[in-house]
Amino acid sequence: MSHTDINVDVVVPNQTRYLGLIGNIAEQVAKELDGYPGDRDMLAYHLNLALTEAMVNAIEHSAPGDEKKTVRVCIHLEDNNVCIRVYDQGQGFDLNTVPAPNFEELGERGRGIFVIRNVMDSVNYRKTDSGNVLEMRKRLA
Amino acid sequence: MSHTDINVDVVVPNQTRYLGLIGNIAEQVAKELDGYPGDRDMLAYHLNLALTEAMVNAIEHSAPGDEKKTVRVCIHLEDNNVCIRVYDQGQGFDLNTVPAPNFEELGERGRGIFVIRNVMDSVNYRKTDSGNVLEMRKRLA
Amino acid sequence: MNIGIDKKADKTILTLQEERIDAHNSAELKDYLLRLLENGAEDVVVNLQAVRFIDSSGLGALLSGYKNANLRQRRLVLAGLQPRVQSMFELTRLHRVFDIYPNLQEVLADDDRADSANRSHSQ
Amino acid sequence: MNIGIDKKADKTILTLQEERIDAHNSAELKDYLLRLLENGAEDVVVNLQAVRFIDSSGLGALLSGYKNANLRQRRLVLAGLQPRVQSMFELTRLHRVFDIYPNLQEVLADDDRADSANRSHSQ
Ligand SMILES: Nc1ncnc2c1ncn2[C@@H]1O[C@H](COP(=O)(O)OP(=O)(O)O)[C@@H](O)[C@H]1O
Ligand SMILES: Nc1ncnc2c1ncn2[C@@H]1O[C@H](COP(=O)(O)OP(=O)(O)O)[C@@H](O)[C@H]1O
Repeated sequence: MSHTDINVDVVVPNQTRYLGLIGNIAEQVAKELDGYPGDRDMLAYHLNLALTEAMVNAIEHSAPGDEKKTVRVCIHLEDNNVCIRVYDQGQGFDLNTVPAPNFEELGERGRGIFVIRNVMDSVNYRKTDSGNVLEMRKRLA
Repeated sequence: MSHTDINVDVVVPNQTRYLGLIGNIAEQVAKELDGYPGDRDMLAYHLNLALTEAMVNAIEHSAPGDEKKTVRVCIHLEDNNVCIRVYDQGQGFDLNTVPAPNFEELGERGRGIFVIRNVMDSVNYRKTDSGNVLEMRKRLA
Repeated sequence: MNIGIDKKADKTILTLQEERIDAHNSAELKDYLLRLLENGAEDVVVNLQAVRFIDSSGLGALLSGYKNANLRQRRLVLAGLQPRVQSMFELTRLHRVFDIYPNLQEVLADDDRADSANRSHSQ
Repeated sequence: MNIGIDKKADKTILTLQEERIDAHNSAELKDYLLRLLENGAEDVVVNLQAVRFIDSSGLGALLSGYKNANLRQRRLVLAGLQPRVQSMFELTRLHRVFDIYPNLQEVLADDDRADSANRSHSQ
């Protein structure tokens, strides 16, 4: 285990009112990156943003209206790497077929995955035993 | 599962530098208690405090100096109840034999458990498969 | 959602008093903007000074207001974006779509300039 | 640990510029206070205005400074406690031990009163 090695695992009801809690926890974790060479405030925002976008999708595509459903989010921080996982219990989708937004059309939606891809270094989506998971990684050094 | 049901599980290296992170996460969770009738700011402080005191003990009594060791903390919030668990990998101790502080003597230590008992409703300590655990509960309504 | 509303000159100034605009409150923001425009508001300035965080659904709500204002031959402009919020507009190229002012003073000053330009034109 | 140091009248005023005083920085605070008193500081005022959180080890560090000051016939007093911090002193009964002032002004005003009392005494 390296010097910084933080694991945060959060389960909340699948309601948008918990987006702020999850985002704030991500920002608190980002604050621990003493040695981060870049703009730490911007990094905190990017983790908050990626988590928020992913969690909104998980809520939308899991079981809308079912209050018993939960969303699970994990943040794993190591010295040079942060990995965020957001689980959903929905039908799943093919991440690779999501088109980039058309910048000429002023659609109100369809920017979430684009934003995530831009603020994180790698994104993948797969089925696991505990549901589908969107896994987002960012190198920190 | 009730309306509010939040589970936060955090693992950090057993170093005091992570006390602030854990305390801040507890305060973020306390903020979610929309319906809490009492002073929410004071509740947030009390959860922060109980966690900090318990985590300091877990760090001190686990394996001082061993950077590979971790501390695990869980916060479970339901509508009317919050339960905080702090795990340690040490020798354990008998919570019931810890004396109340002597208010006439100005000792520099020995107030941690007293503080925890005062800000939480119940405290117990026991062995589990994943180490010893100090479990602290507070009713919220 | 906490929104302050104020009239200055021929403008309705909305001050969003929320740290976060995200999928939890963006639908409410969108509805608020549409109702305001429906009820015949003049040009709208959305003051984002208090907003520390915006997600893609927040952008969508503002875009919906922007498009609706345009349909009605009115303007919807933004002011007071914090750097992190500004970066979201740049990332999604929406800084090319919206008129974005550093702060409220600049919106109103710009107006004065436009006015005096109009006056000198009509002379 | 971030500590501002200032001299006012015959006092050394320490301003703790940390949101948290806990087991991560309390040993440093304790050492700082002891060194200050060793090096012949006058009366010490610890300004806690910026401190939002204190744990039992933080209380222990202040208590250590208090006892050391007493040994040297000096005073160590506290000022500017936020309500949550104040509540920790009350819970542990340490508000009966420390002299606690609402703010720095009061510490210095108290001093003036004591001075003029001394003067009228000596007349
Ligand atoms: N967790 C998910 N489960 C199922 N489908 C998803 C999930 N996340 C994203 N998608 C799909 O990807 C599309 C693009 O998502 P996104 O870029 O976030 O934009 P938006 O959600 O605004 O449409 C969604 O419309 C949806 O079809
Ligand atoms: N997790 C723990 N493992 C072993 N012993 C503990 C633990 N927590 C507390 N103790 C014991 O309880 C005593 C009282 O703890 P506390 O009230 O926090 O005061 P302090 O830690 O300042 O001595 C400690 O001195 C220690 O002997």
